[in-house]
Amino acid sequence: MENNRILDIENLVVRFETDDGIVRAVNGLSLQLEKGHSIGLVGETGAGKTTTALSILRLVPDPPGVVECEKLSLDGRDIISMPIKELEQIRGKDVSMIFQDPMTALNPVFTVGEQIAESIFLHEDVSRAEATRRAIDMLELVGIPGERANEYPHQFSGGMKQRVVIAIALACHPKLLIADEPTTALDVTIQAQMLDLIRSLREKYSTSLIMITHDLGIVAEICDEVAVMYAGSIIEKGTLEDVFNRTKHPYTEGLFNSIPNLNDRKAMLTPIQGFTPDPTDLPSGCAFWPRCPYACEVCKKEQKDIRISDTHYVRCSRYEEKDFRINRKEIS
Amino acid sequence: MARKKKKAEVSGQKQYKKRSIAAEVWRNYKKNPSAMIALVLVVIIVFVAIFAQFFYDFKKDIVKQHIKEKFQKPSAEHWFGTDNYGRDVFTRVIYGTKYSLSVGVVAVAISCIVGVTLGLIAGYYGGFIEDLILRFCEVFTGIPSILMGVALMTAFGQSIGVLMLAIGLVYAPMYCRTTRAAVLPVRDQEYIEAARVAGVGDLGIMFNHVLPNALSPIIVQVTMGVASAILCASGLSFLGLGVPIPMPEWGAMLSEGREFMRDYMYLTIFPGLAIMITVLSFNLMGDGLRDALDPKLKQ
Amino acid sequence: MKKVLSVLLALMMLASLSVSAFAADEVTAEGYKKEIVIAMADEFTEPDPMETTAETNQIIQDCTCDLLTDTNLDTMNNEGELLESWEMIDPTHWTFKLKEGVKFHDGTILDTDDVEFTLMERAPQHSTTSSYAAKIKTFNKIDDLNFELELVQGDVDFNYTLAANSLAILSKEAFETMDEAEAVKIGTGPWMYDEIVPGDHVTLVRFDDCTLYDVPHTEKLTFKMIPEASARMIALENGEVDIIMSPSATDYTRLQEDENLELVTEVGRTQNFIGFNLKNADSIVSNVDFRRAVAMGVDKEELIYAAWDGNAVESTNWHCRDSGYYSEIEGIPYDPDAAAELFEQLGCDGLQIKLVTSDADHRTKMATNLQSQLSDYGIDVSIEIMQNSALTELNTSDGTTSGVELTISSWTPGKNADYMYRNPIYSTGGRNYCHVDDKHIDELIDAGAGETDPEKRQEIYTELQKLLVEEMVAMVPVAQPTLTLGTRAGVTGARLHPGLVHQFKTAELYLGQ
Amino acid sequence: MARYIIRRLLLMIPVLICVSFVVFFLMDLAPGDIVSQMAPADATPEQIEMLREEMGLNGSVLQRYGRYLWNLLHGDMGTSLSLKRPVMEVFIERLPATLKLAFASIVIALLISIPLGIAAATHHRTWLDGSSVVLSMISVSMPAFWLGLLLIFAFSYKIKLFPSGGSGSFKYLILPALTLGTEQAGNLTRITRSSMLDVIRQDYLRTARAKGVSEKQVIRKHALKNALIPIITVLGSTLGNAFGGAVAIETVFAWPGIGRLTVAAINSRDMTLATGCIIMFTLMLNLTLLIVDIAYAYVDPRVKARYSK
Repeated sequence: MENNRILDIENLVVRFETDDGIVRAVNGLSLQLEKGHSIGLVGETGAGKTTTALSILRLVPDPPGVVECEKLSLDGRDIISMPIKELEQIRGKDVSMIFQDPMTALNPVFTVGEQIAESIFLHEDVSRAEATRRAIDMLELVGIPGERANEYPHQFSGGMKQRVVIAIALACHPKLLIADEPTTALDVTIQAQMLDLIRSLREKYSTSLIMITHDLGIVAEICDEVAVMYAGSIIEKGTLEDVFNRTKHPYTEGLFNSIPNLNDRKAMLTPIQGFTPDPTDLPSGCAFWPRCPYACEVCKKEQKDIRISDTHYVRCSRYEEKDFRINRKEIS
Repeated sequence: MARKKKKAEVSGQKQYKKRSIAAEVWRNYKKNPSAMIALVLVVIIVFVAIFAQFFYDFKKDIVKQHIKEKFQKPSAEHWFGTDNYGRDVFTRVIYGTKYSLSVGVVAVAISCIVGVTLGLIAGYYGGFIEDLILRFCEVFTGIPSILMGVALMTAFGQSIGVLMLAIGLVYAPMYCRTTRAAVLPVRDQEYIEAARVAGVGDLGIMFNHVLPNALSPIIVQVTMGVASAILCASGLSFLGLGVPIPMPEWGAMLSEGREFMRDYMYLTIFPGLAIMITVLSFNLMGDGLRDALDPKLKQ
Repeated sequence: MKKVLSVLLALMMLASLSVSAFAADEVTAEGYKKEIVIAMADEFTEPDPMETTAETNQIIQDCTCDLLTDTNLDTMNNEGELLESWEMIDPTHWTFKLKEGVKFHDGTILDTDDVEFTLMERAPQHSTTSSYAAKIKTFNKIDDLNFELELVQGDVDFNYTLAANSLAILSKEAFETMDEAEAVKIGTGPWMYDEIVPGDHVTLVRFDDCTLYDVPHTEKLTFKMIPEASARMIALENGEVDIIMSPSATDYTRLQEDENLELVTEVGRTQNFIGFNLKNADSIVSNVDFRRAVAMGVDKEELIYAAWDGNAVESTNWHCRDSGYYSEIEGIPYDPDAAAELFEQLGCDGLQIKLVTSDADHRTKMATNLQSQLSDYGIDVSIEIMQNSALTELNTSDGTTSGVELTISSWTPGKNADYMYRNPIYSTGGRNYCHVDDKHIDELIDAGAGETDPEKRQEIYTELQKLLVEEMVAMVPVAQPTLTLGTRAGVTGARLHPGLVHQFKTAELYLGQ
Repeated sequence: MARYIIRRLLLMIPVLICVSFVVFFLMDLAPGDIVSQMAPADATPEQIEMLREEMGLNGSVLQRYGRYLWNLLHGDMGTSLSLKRPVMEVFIERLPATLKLAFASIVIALLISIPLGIAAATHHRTWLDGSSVVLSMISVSMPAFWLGLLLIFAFSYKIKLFPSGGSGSFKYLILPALTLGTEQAGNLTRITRSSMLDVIRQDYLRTARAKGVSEKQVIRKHALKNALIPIITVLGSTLGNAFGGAVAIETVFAWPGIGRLTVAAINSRDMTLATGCIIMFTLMLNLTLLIVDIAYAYVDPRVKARYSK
């Protein structure tokens, strides 16, 4: 079982020690991912999704970032204590990342070909010419004519840039791909193309995937599992079925309620009340209680992980009460 | 990235109190220790510049020579020693603050008035006038400031007024450009259009609406400008084109002391230090102001 | 590792530099230093003697070419250099005989044609020499070595005119065979131009066929431009140069005490003075009592101390000491009490007066000290410093309108007495700084120049001197500063010239075998 | 690109003409003229007038400027009044010394400022950063000629390692280049630091790191190339200024550069030389700025695209 895990995070804590106080970005997050599986990391802006992803590559800026955890292993190798040289070999080779904003993710002063080839040249024992040739292949694979390899990022549109970013990420066929809101900055029509592209490439190279997004639709489209994050920890995790159909956490419920329902356009949108909490000053107990319609005194003091099934767990103390149910109906 | 977003939210959420811009700037400024030290120094320098003339008598302490007491090393009696005429160097350095500082301030005022006006006009009207003004600036910036200063000083003769004017003119194009650059983005804002619709005249719009919104880069430039004007003045004085003798301008003192440098190094050290500390203070203050005025740039 | 290497490399470079900084002297077979390097303050700009009056140019030109007559620095008399002898038949008729067998650098022999070419062809075309040429009516060649001059006006001191550096004799043949730019370099002196690097140095090589002087053992003479006195001093101490011109007064003791160095001194012939603009009727300086009060009230000793660190000879007289017909007049002695009284009578307390001078170092020093001295009498002197050309122009422009009140300036005359007056004192003189405009004085000047009897001449000049300084108080003569050279011990043939054109024709440094 | 360069070159012409006009008239305003300086001390008024005509200084200032400009447009900068040689010749003679000092100082400045600026940015908010900020601030606040004097005092007077002035072998170059280099290094360090700080927070560096580029390479290759534009801008104007603006340093070290030549020409009222030098100087500065702009294109493809439009 262990060996089958591509990623195993145990109790990850990330905080940023700034002049204005300690920002607690990730608080005791644990996450496991099987090889070849894909998981969606869902949450509002500022929930700590990106920070979690960066922690996996140990790219959290330090200072001011401080990363602590009991376990962080990638394909069975410990990341936390790994020397930087080895880490550099893993980055881009075993695990790579697609960043949110394609407009800024590419270096403006190098051609896209060079940027893709660099990754190949670094990780595989090939000549520069060979790396360049493979970069062109990679470009074509993501649907860009190979002759555009000599062009610079500013000559590409946003969608094309994202294709380039994907090409960079997949150039060395990584075992794990982290896609950090890969479509947020793009037009809706392009979004679908991107998702298709990621899905097809993933299938082709049987890459594991962490899809970071705040769009539940994308998760449904592409992921096997879902983890919902709030204020730096996972508050509900399960298979797509578990989370979508048998929603347990009030916050997850809130997320679903915020999505306009195409089938019932007359239905009222019910957004979650209030704002995400100040990460320098998190509420005690369950971080969600100030906004939670089901909150009771217990929630202000503690939070508990409740296992619903083998695949599904939720972090909400109220499930200690046997007959606690949220309003959202289970869909079976 | 994540961190920045959070901070933005934080300030959006709870720190939204109405505060005057000055108070906000001051709050930011106070956080910068080197800028605070600089501010204190600037205050002291300004104080010395204003009040030195009340402590010392120009005729008795500056003009009068005591040849018999020349070249005395720094001591309790003469803190910075005496020069080749037996004059007390400390007195001269202190008294000289007035000249260096007034040259710096007035020169900057001149460049400011000329440059900001031209820059406003260029930025506000655009088109042919803008082109003309920018070309004109190019002519002046194409000549190194010190050579231009030498030419101006030679043409109009040596006096403290000409020195101020020369330096002022030399640096004016810089202010013109800064102002124009600051005005450009403001020019097309809706509130300018609104003011125009409301019947405010061009001049009114320029000075009441455009200028205040373009002010912060100008303020920074002014502070730093005093520093560079003082440096430029000392350079010109060093070349023998500064204030008339026996005014104890620091650059002139440096150039006088240079002849005796080998045996009496202190004659060059102290005026040089005075220049450096003054310029450094203004530069640090300008740096601090820049950070305080534009927190986005704060590093 | 790379860093360590680069640091090591840098250190090695530094070390090699410091070694090469003091190269050993190269010595000739006879034990003389092969190359003598002379550090001077100003730039050499012009090899043509007729194109310049700058002393730096003239010093180098003096090494490469010769004059018909020149000051003998041992006797301080005007003697023939290229001339064997001359005779004044009457003040308008002079005959001259050239030395025989003098060779130019191009190998041709000096003859009267070269002299005629220089005096009659080139001189009228150049502004520096046209006034000399205008004195000559006819040039009669007698033979290759003898010629005769007929002058427009009688001039008993005409031999001094021929000592003007711009009248150095150049080779006529050279001008016929080469470019003017090259021909002006062909002289008869013991040195020939080798290399001119503008703004940096000029190298001369020995002219072995020189007959006028004992050919020095030195093979090369290099004039190096080092504007800073302190830098020149350092270069001398380091052995980079052998002779430095005008060392700083603060270095005199250093030169005297260092056994490897020497200080060469000579009283200069430059009269430094505080001049009054006599024509400025709006100003108190037109009042002779005020001028007298200034003359009494100024402590010249202190001025000398401030300007030259004491290294100057106090002047009581406008007339320079070693100029002909100098007379020991008393002048106006320092008397501060009398001055204060006189100033008070004139109501000078709080008086504002403007002084103009040039940016020459000693002049500004004199000006600041004078300002300090006069402030004791309650007089506020404001000093305006200008470039020398501007000062000259202002001082020589119309005195009634120039607005000048006081000026600090100087005058370096030639050896003959007329030089002291013709330009700076005569009413129509080109450099009449004090704007002296007095018929009687003009008459005396003319009389002095035309008088052949030395005794009568002496009388005339004594009267002139007293009149100018004691009665008219046109100026306060301050001092004739000491001229100095710093040399390495053992340097010979480096001669200071009171007229500032120092001689290095036979410069040598014996270092032993 | 070629069209862009030609356009820029053509635009320089009116600027240069304006410069010549300004300098010529300033020089004319100056009291005193070269004639009274060149004339012998015992010159008569007639002699002076003769000299004035000889030098072509007769006529009104407009006539003289007209003549000057006419010749200038024909590529003739005239003859130096004090040196009696073509201005161009004099200028070219001094050029090597100027270029030597300018480039040596720039090399020193770059050797100091680029590593220091980068280190400061990558070690942001550490003692290293702090001291680099303070040092560079001090270096821009110090009169450079004063630093020159201190260096002379230390290295020529106390330990007699380097000559205190003049030009010649390599050892003459060290102190002036060090002085000028230090002055320039201050500004360059500041700009390097701030533009690196700007770049260091860019997303594409994270992209580079995420694909396994080593930190050293991220900084040297990915970050530095992006940070170069502001550095090149400052470098250009610094270099341009070193051509003639380092007068005080040239004076301190008796360096035979163009700056001192120009000041000497102004002082001696040598109109043609002063005007010619300043024109040449402006031309050099403008050419440097043009080269800088062209250099942008090689550093940043976005700029190149803009030029070709």
